Amino acid sequence: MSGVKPNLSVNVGGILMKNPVTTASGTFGFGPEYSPYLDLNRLGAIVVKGITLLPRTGNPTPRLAETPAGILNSIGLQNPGVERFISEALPFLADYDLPVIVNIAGDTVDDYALLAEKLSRASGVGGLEVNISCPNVKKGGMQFGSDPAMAAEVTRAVKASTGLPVIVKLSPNVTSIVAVAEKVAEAGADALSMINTVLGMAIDIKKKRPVLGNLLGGLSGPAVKPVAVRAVWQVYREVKLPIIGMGGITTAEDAIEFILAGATAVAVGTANFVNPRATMDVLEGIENYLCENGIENIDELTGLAQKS
Amino acid sequence: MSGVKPNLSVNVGGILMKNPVTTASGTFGFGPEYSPYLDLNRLGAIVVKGITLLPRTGNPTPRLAETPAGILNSIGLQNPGVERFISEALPFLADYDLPVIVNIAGDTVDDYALLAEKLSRASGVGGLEVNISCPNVKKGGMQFGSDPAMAAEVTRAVKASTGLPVIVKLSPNVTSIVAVAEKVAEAGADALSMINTVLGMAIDIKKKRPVLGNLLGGLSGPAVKPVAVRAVWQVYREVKLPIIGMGGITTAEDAIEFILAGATAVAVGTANFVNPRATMDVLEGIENYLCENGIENIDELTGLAQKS
Amino acid sequence: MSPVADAKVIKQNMIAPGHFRLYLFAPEIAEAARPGQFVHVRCGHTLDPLLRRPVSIHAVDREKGEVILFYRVAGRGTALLSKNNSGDTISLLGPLGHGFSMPQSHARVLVVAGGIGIAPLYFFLQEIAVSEISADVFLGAATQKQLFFMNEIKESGHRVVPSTDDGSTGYHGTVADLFEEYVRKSDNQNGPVRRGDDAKVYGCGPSGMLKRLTDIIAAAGIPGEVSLEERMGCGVGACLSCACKARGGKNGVQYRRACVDGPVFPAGEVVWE
Amino acid sequence: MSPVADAKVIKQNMIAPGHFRLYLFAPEIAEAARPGQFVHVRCGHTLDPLLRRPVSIHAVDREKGEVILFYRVAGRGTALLSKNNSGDTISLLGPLGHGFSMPQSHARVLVVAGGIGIAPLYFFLQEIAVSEISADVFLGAATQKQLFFMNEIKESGHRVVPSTDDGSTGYHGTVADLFEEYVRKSDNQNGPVRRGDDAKVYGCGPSGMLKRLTDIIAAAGIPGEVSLEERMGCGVGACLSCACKARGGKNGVQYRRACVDGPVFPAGEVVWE
Ligand SMILES: Cc1cc2nc3c(=O)[nH]c(=O)nc-3n(C[C@H](O)[C@H](O)[C@H](O)COP(=O)(O)OP(=O)(O)OC[C@H]3O[C@@H](n4cnc5c(N)ncnc54)[C@H](O)[C@@H]3O)c2cc1C
Ligand SMILES: Cc1cc2nc3c(=O)[nH]c(=O)nc-3n(C[C@H](O)[C@H](O)[C@H](O)COP(=O)(O)OP(=O)(O)OC[C@H]3O[C@@H](n4cnc5c(N)ncnc54)[C@H](O)[C@@H]3O)c2cc1C
Ligand SMILES: Cc1cc2nc3c(=O)[nH]c(=O)nc-3n(C[C@H](O)[C@H](O)[C@H](O)COP(=O)(O)O)c2cc1C
Ligand SMILES: Cc1cc2nc3c(=O)[nH]c(=O)nc-3n(C[C@H](O)[C@H](O)[C@H](O)COP(=O)(O)O)c2cc1C
Ligand code: FES
Ligand code: FES
Repeated sequence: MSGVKPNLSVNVGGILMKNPVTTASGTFGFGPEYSPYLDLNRLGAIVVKGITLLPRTGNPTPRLAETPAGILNSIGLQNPGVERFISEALPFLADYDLPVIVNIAGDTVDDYALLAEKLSRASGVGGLEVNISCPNVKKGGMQFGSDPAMAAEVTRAVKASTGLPVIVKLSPNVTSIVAVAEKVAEAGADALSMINTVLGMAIDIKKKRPVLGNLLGGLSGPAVKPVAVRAVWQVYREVKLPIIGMGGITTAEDAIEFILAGATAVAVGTANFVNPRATMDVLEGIENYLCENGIENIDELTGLAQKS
Repeated sequence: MSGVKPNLSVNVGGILMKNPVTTASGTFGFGPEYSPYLDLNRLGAIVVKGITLLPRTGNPTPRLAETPAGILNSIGLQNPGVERFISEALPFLADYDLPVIVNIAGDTVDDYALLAEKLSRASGVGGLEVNISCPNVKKGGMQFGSDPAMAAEVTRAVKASTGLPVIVKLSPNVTSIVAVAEKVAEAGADALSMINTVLGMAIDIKKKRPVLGNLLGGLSGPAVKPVAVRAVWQVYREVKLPIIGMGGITTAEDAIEFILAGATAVAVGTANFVNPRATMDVLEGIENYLCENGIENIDELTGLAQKS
Repeated sequence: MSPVADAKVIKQNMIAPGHFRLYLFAPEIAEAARPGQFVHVRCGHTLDPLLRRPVSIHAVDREKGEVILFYRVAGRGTALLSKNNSGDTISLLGPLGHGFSMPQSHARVLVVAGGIGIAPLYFFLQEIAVSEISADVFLGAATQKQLFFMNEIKESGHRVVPSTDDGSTGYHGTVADLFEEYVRKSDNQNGPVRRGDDAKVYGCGPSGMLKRLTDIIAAAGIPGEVSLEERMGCGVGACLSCACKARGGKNGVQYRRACVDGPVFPAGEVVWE
Repeated sequence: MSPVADAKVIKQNMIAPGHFRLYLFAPEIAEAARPGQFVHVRCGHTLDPLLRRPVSIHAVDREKGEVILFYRVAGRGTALLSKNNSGDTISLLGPLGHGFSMPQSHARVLVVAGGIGIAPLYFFLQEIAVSEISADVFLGAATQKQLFFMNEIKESGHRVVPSTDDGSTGYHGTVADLFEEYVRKSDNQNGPVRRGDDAKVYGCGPSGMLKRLTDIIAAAGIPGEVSLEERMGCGVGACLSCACKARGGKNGVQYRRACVDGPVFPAGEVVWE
């Protein structure tokens, strides 16, 4: 068995990935930033920074605080807007052979629809990840994600505006992530990704004020891994859509936890900051694990811990 | 100024504490466990392990998993039941001069009322902490805590059955902790405590099954601190009840973050396991901070970061 | 007041790959320690890993105020622990737990240790040697190189019967198999261990081995004590995470806390899963 | 491919309380490094603290493949870093960022360093000395003992004018005050720095000092470059956490990334808060 190379390819709602490892939106820029550190072609897919209709300058600084085994961020969707994204950032990725998944965020349902439409017309987009769960923007963002009906409405609007596979990204800041997932699935999502950051805060006791310029921020990194694994586990049981699992993945062992819980693919986020080659380490570790366990097909691993 | 000893005493909904430092339920046993390591009389109050009407054996093992800067537990309210608690555990604490706060948990609203009644008749109980937020029991527990109306009902029932100060302990596993806090306040709670553990999970990739015998568990420790500080900050803005803040406090600096966010008192939980004298270190550090900052009265610190 | 000791590392020796003997200066713990007790060790200085790790007291030098640990690198905590050098400071809680009972002077003492299980039993053997009790020690390991302290144990007056899983030294098989054969032979040939003898077994090792050992001595009617390894949080009885099933209580089975009610339990009381 | 180097510690010297010079073997980084660039350093080996810390390249020895850092213990990360000894391994990312521009050979070079700000400027001074450019170095510190490397800098052909906050050596006051006086005098007395001179200022230090420096040179009409300290996440331009305000863009002010667009910016471009 150990001689046979396992089959790592996965299908995430119509997005064909040569392996299950991708990047978490907002932690990997648009590709060029990490291309000196790894061959992007080895990724299963790339998920780029969240894009809005118009350019955004983002939130006031400081935008980052370190917390125990995690970070809080309040970047606030700083991005060049969809037009400049298409003209300036997408061409770089055209040279690579991997699905480009564009994370989109809007203030209104129409924004999402318009973004989906524009990106569907651009060449080189392999799928959309609908960010209804960003805790760092005033309008839209998490509001959509914390109300199952609103989440469904955004999903329907995006689906109606694009032929691309649509992944909906869920927030952990809800009483029942399963309830949101179910509605989003009914509304036609092709896949789910989870989790976005956990709403948090830090206070500077010297200055006696919040550390972040935006007061609240989103918690990510190893600290949130147990919350994320739980979310994947709960949703996998109830909703029959492929899941991209993320939240604190720094090693292959972490990624395998998510897959055993029910994830079809995994995304590496905050860990890129610590180790620019984290995606590659995760990929190689998953491959070794499959070999050692005599598993020929990565799909066999998805949700296996649910069956014990 | 530095010569003057600051006034550390606080009033938490009628519970008079000589200082703001107490223990988080379930992490400090019933008192004797840590009494070799510190003088319990130096605590502002002691909050004991959750008590139910009947004895409980708790959840299957393993009940504990370490996670990055945190732990997952699924103890499941193992306790001797209220009768034996009163006859066997309370007398030990009678020798000490500090408010004993009893954490109570029930399967039904009536359970809570009955527990409150029984404990009000016992001597040596200084207050009740109503646990509507335990993620580790099937019935009751978090269910009460995630529905504002149910939470209010439990609160009313307890208030009707006791003359003791009633603290309601809130769960972070909700879309809006403020919504729950508001209803609980309307229902007559004297104080709030937050946060209980964050619902989480870990998977053993060797055994390919969840680590905990009970599958899901509650995340606590430094990892959750940003979530807890955020909860205190949000609730302090909207609800005019004193708050006992907890979640990841290991040092005085951590405790001060909670107080600046809006906590009147703080509880040390998981950190006791790491450092049995953590409560004392927190207490001494708070006192030093007040001296260094020329603050005479700890109350002046509560919510100060909201005013900047 | 029980101490939370900031113990200075005197020295740390790697005695085989991944196996370390750590010498700590902690006079109060050395003074109070009894065989089978443990210390709860802070392996690093940051919030990750967060919890302490329980490690048996392997030996003490009360004159020098030394506590000696013997451990195997099993994961992140013990890996960090192994990086400590002389002069570094390690926080210890202890001595904790309920240890081995001391045998009567006329008793027939049988010690069964599997792998790293020799760690606390070494201390036990040292202490009974002071009372001039000598034991038969059944020492099992994966391979010859991991049969630790054979000579030291012999020198303190005990007999050692080794076994290795790979047969590189002594009996070829597990230490439970070895011990079973020994007990069976004793029975058949009217040998040294018999029902009614004042014999007592002291065991420590992997839980599979301890379960077998418990069955063997139950069948032979010999009393014994075993030291369990449970995942621990607080180490002082507060968190209820180290619950292990034991006979007793209303339903015949109850949870007991390995950290304070154990880690050493009468073999007959343990309910194996 | 840019390296993520696992650099061996050659040695680490405490050169004053809380101040360390760390010598690392990282030949590729040493080869590529330019003054003002930094390395992103993993201070520990666990998940806490999680993020890397940016530290300027303080000097290189390209022949030996050495990268030298000079840092002050400011918190948990740098405290852990200071525990590393020769033989230990530290993960480095770099060289990162946009450094100082090299002055023209005929330029009048004025270097203004406050406190630990000398770290990258030392490298700059080394490199320009190779091109036989000598600078006037205004070196400020809290007290005499923290006026680091004065002699080394002089030996490489530069002039050093020291200032201390407590007046224990040199000018009594901040280095910004010292520099302001110097510039004013130059103006008044037709001295060495004048508008139209090919003078250029290179500054690094606390942000309050850099803001003053920017004002002073703006008023005097001298161009300059300053190195900013922003909290950093990735260090490679991906996370947008190191945003700092700079002139430009549609609204006249835009966020730029300290890690890739900086840390060194033309002084006139920085928008101070
Ligand atoms: C009372 C007692 C005494 C002990 N004495 C010794 C001793 O003298 N020498 C020695 O080498 N070891 C001893 N152990 C075991 C030791 O505590 C574990 O090896 C150690 O906690 C592992 O920590 P780690 O961070 O290195 O590994 P981790 O990364 O935490 O875990 C490595 C593996 O060990 C398992 N594990 C973790 N903690 C425990 C635990 N408390 N009990 C059982 N399994 C665990 C994990 O599930 C995992 O499979 C003792 C344990 C107990 C309960
Ligand atoms: C490009 C660059 C180059 C630098 N070069 C050097 C150098 O050569 N020598 C040196 O001693 N220091 C240098 N620094 C500063 C150094 O990065 C910080 O001192 C270090 O990150 C503090 O980490 P810590 O864990 O020790 O402290 P922490 O506990 O993280 O923080 C201690 C204090 O420093 C503040 N802080 C944390 N990170 C930063 C940051 N990135 N920028 C500014 N303030 C911060 C915190 O808010 C806190 O007040 C540089 C910073 C940058 C951005
Ligand atoms: C700096 C930063 C920026 C982020 N930006 C976005 C974003 O633009 N859109 C989005 O959907 N998620 C964003 N996220 C969330 C991540 O994609 C991911 O869901 C989260 O960080 C959890 O994964 P991790 O713990 O591996 O980082 C961001 C996270 C970080 C840390
Ligand atoms: C082992 C353990 C047992 C707990 N038992 C209870 C309990 O019985 N009742 C309760 O309200 N909270 C219980 N909690 C939650 C704590 O009281 C506290 O709310 C939580 O752990 C967050 O604080 P910390 O991060 O400081 O531990 C328990 C927590 C732990 C770790
Ligand atoms: S480890 Fe906490 S009760 Fe035993
Ligand atoms: S530190 Fe991430 S963009 Fe600069």
